[in-house]
Amino acid sequence: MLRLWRKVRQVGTVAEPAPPSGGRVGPAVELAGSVQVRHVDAGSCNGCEVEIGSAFGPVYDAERYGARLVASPRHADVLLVTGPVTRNMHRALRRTYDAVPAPKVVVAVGDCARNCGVFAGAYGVAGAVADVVPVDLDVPGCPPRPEAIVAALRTLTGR
Amino acid sequence: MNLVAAGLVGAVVVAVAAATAALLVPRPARSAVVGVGTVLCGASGMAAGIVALTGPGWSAAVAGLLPLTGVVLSVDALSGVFLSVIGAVGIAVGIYGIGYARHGLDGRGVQAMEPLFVAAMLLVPAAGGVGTFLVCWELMALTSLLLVLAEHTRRVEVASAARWYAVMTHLGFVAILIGLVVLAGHADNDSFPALRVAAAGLSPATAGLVFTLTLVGFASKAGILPLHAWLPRAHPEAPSHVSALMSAAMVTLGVYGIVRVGFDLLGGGSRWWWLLVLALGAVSAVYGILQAAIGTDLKRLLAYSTTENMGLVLIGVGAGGLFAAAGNMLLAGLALTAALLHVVNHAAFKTLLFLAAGSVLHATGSRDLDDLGGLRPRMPVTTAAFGLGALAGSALPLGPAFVSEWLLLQALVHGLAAGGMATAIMMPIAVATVALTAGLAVATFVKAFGVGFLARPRSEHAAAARESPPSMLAGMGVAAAVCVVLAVAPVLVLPVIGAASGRVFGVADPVLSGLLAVRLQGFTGSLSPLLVAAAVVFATVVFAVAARLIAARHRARVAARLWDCGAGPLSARMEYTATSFAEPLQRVFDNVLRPEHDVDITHYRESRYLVDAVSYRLRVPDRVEHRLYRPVLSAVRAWGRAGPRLANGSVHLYLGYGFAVVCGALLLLVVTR
Amino acid sequence: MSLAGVLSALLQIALVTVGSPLLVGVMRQIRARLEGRAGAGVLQPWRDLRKLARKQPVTPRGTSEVFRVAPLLMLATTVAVVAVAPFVTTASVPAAGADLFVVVALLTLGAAALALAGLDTGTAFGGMGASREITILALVEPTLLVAIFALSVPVGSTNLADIVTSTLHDPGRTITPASLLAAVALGLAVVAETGRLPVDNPSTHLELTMIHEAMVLEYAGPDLAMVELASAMRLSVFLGLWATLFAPWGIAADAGVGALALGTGVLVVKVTALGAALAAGEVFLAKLRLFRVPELLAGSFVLALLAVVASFFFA
Amino acid sequence: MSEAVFVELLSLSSGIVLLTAVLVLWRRELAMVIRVFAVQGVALAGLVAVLAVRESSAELGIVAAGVLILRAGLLPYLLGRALTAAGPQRRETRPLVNVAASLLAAAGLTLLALAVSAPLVALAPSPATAAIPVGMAVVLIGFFVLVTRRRALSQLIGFLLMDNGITTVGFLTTAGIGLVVELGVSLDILLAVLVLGVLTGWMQTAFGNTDLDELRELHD
Repeated sequence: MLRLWRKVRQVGTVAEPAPPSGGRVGPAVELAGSVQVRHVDAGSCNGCEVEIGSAFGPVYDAERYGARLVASPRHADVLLVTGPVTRNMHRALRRTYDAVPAPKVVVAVGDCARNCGVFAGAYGVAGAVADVVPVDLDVPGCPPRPEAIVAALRTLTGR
Repeated sequence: MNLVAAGLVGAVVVAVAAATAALLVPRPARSAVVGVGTVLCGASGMAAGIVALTGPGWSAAVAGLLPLTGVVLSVDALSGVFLSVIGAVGIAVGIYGIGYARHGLDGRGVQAMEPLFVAAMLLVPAAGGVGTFLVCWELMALTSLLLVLAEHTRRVEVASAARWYAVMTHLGFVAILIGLVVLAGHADNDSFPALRVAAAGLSPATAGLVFTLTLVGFASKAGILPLHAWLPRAHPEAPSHVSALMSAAMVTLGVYGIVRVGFDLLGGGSRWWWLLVLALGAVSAVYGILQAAIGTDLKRLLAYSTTENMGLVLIGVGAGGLFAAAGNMLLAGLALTAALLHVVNHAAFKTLLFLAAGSVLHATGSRDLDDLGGLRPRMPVTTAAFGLGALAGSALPLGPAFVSEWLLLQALVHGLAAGGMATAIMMPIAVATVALTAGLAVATFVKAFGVGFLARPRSEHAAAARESPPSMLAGMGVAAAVCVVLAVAPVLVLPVIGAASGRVFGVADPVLSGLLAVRLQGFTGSLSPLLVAAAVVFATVVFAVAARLIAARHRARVAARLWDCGAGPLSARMEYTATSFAEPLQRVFDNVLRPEHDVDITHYRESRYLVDAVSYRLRVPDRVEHRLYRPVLSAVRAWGRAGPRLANGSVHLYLGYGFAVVCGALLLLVVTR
Repeated sequence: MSLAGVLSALLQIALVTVGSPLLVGVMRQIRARLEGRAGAGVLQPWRDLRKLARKQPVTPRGTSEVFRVAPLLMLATTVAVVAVAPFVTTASVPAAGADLFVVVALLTLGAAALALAGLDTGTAFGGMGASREITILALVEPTLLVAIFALSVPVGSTNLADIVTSTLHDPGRTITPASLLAAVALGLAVVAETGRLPVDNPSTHLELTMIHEAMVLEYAGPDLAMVELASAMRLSVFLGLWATLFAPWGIAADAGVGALALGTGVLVVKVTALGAALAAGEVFLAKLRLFRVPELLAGSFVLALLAVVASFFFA
Repeated sequence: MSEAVFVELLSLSSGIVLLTAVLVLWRRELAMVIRVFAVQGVALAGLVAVLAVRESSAELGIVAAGVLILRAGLLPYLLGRALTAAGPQRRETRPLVNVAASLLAAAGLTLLALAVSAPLVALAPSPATAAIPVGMAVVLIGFFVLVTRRRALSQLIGFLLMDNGITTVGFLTTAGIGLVVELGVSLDILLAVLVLGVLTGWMQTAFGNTDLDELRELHD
């Protein structure tokens, strides 16, 4: 326990300084600084998951802008969808979208989610995220950098 | 003629008339006639009880009605409490029975027994002499036994349950008989006043013997460990309204017996009596609720909950005895008031719960919680009734049992003031017991209500359930109304119960109750059930309105499908069952319950690495039964086998037995002289 | 019950309602800082609540009134407790209500209602959460009541106001072995009841390890806001009760403005300090396996029982 | 020392003695248990020291120092060595009675101790004798540990708990066992610990673990 305490003291705050915020526009007006995020892996290679993980980790700390991961779409405002939508996940993604109470926002994270990326035309892929649910925001990249994910979330929290 | 007498005579006359009518009236009208008869019988019994509670007592002796002793009746405030309870239960059950009997229970015999059973129960607390008491007690046992047997043609288990009940209730009867006869042997005649006089001159050993013997008999009637084994068998197998009568009314007469003999006839006695009563109560309370918490059979669960509640009552009675032995009569009165109030409350909510369970049983044909579920939209009234009963059974605020458990806890908390090492050690244990019981009771009733009535149906029977006929609903309604009244306005019954139990110890009201608050006499402590209920209801309404106003400014409420992780419709097999709900608790109490697991894995013939089917069975046997009854039963069986060898037909051998007995008796005389 | 009493009860309700989400915010902020994060700020729970209140209310198909009423009941029981408990002043207390047994039973009633709501959804997670919550609740109850017993034996009353007043008159009582043991036992019980580490992880996203969260997975919008607010209020109520019982200094004895202001300030400081300590402690703890929790609770029960023994035999 | 301070210190130290006994039942890691045992030794020494100051007896002071060295220093050290020798199993994995039940049993034993020592306390009621039940409870809990724990080392600790309890009762009743008696008892205990420590090591090499139930195999 003492060792852990020493470690805490040594490390201090590792979160990087926050770049200036863009202010509240669009959906951010209604959400007013609080965004609960449900992440849906619609068929990703898990590259984007790693980056989402670091976006919510101590260094990028998306939580300081009011974004928080939650366990149920009922609690969520934002669906963070990664990967091309596979046939197996097609219906599940649709249902997850339906389960989110209004107002809701869908963010497609990564090139696969935007346009199927390298998986375009594969037999198991049903289409991009936009083909299944209405997408409000894209985060390009393969995988996108955590900064980009955080920036997208900040446009929603407006902080 | 006194009002009490009028009520009692009225009850008996109506019961006999209804029983006769049951034998004569054709089937279609039979259940209605009997139902009305039972209600009238209960009502006049209740009236007699209320008069006895509020006014002076009444006693009478009618010689010649029974051989040897005649009939001796005497009713005081203590009897009044039990008379009113039994009468009230009889009213609710009578109404309920009209509709319930249509389900194949309108045979002549069964219908005739119902009012007779109520009348027999009413006579037990009214008896004023040993002979009368024993006759009424036996009458009650017989009528209830016949009622338990009502459905023996339909289910095999009924016969076995009835056998257990018959044997145990008669063993109990024998114990009471011997105890009371030993006591009466020292008295001029067998009436209670004579016994009181005689008890003062008894040696402590004899008094202890009398008390222990009667305690065995009364505890077995009250379903107290380890003599509870008949209860979880007979209650589920009996028709539900009979279960309600047995569980809410008959069982409490065990408590009546202990209080009457221990405090009234024997005059308090020594400390170890009440330590024993308290310990038995504590063990029963915890064990009963533990079995209920993991049980899945709705009626068996309720039966075990009866064991628990009678355990709590005995904790109160035992604590009262301890305090009285220590000389603190006020505290003793408080403890006994708590116990008697709990008897009343338990009668109210257990009637309600058993009647609701009967309604479910007849709508679905199943008592297994794992098969029920989803009854809320199909049986709204029954669901509401059971919900109310469950709230009461879990002893939470807004339910009646909370008031009596609060009083009990107050008596125990202040009990340390009574002094003495035994008290100091027992009080924390008793509080811990009551606390553990309260926690497990919440678990039990959340499970029973949540799994049994909410969510979605888990079987076709449950999905096809329909609400019960109006008379059954009316019966439940009466019980529910009493529950609500007892919960918010205990002031209606507390003063008389307090006075009745105060009189046992010669103190005036141990509990002062006004409309707003229940206060303890001589100690700090007050509770206001009405204010608590009002505050919670008021706050709920305020928040509901506020939430609606806020939501209305933004978006309207919509219905949506359940969140199924996007995987397609949820099936009934994905729901939590009663077994799975109770699994963590069962694991925690593994050491006490010793569940039996069987896992059978069948492999494919081609390869033993491929599993064809896995079957898993879990059984939680009643451990007390296993450990205690099995050895006794096998010992009895061994004796039975040895019997023929003792009686081989030789006349000389039989004469020899006689000679040996005579010599033995003479020797005993010499030794004891 | 005087007008001043009613007003101070309203003051307590307002204080706890407004303050509880802030307390949660402070605790999250402390955890974030100790984990090397920047943190979302103390106001974040209020932002969350504001947003949830504006969202669309959803009734899942197949649920009954129980599901709708449970958050209201949970909130109502908590508010009822806040109204009577002597947090800021002993003068607010409608004398009949502040009984410790009643307080505990009311809080249990709220938790039981939410467990029923979890079962009402009929989902596997709802049932799982309800089952676990109820198991822990059933095991915490003995500790709570026995600890209360230990505290009330020297006072001769289970009334909170009486206990507070008597402790204020005899401050030495809080450092007796009985009081210390009861404090530890009640502390463990509070941790278990409020679903903090090591019993439950309030910030988990993994359904299989959840206890409290699993029950409320179906709630959305304003209903969820009520559940969250009620949970936050329960946390402050439990911490407040603990502070009131073991460190009652500063609680106003009358309903004067100065005394009330002082009482409010002291309560805020005490509860915040306790919350901070709890949050900091969580950083150093791992969650216990569910089936190890009974051991913890059995331990706290033994401590409570020893407290009773100590209060009686070493008095 | 004023009466009030004396009573406070006495109840504090005896409270810690009892609490540590309960903790021995509660914790599974043997290293932790040994540390708890050391704390109990400190509390016991404190108890004796309080009595020594109270009666201003130099002899008791020396005994207190001896208790501190032996029970908070030497014995835990030896136990620690035995633990290292006992191999990789450093936890009491499967006690015969599970931990939750053990704790409840401890509560029961404490109440029992109170009941049986009541007459003893009544003989000469004083703050010192009022703490006798604590000593009795520790003896009973120690015995319970001895009966229900599987690891040889836990049983050793149970044995030592019993001894601590007996010592507590001894000091509280007679307020000053002779220095020589205490010395003799301590030497006995030390010898027992050394022998059992060596035995544990042998068991480890012979059977590969120190579960005493395995000794049954010697019988066959």
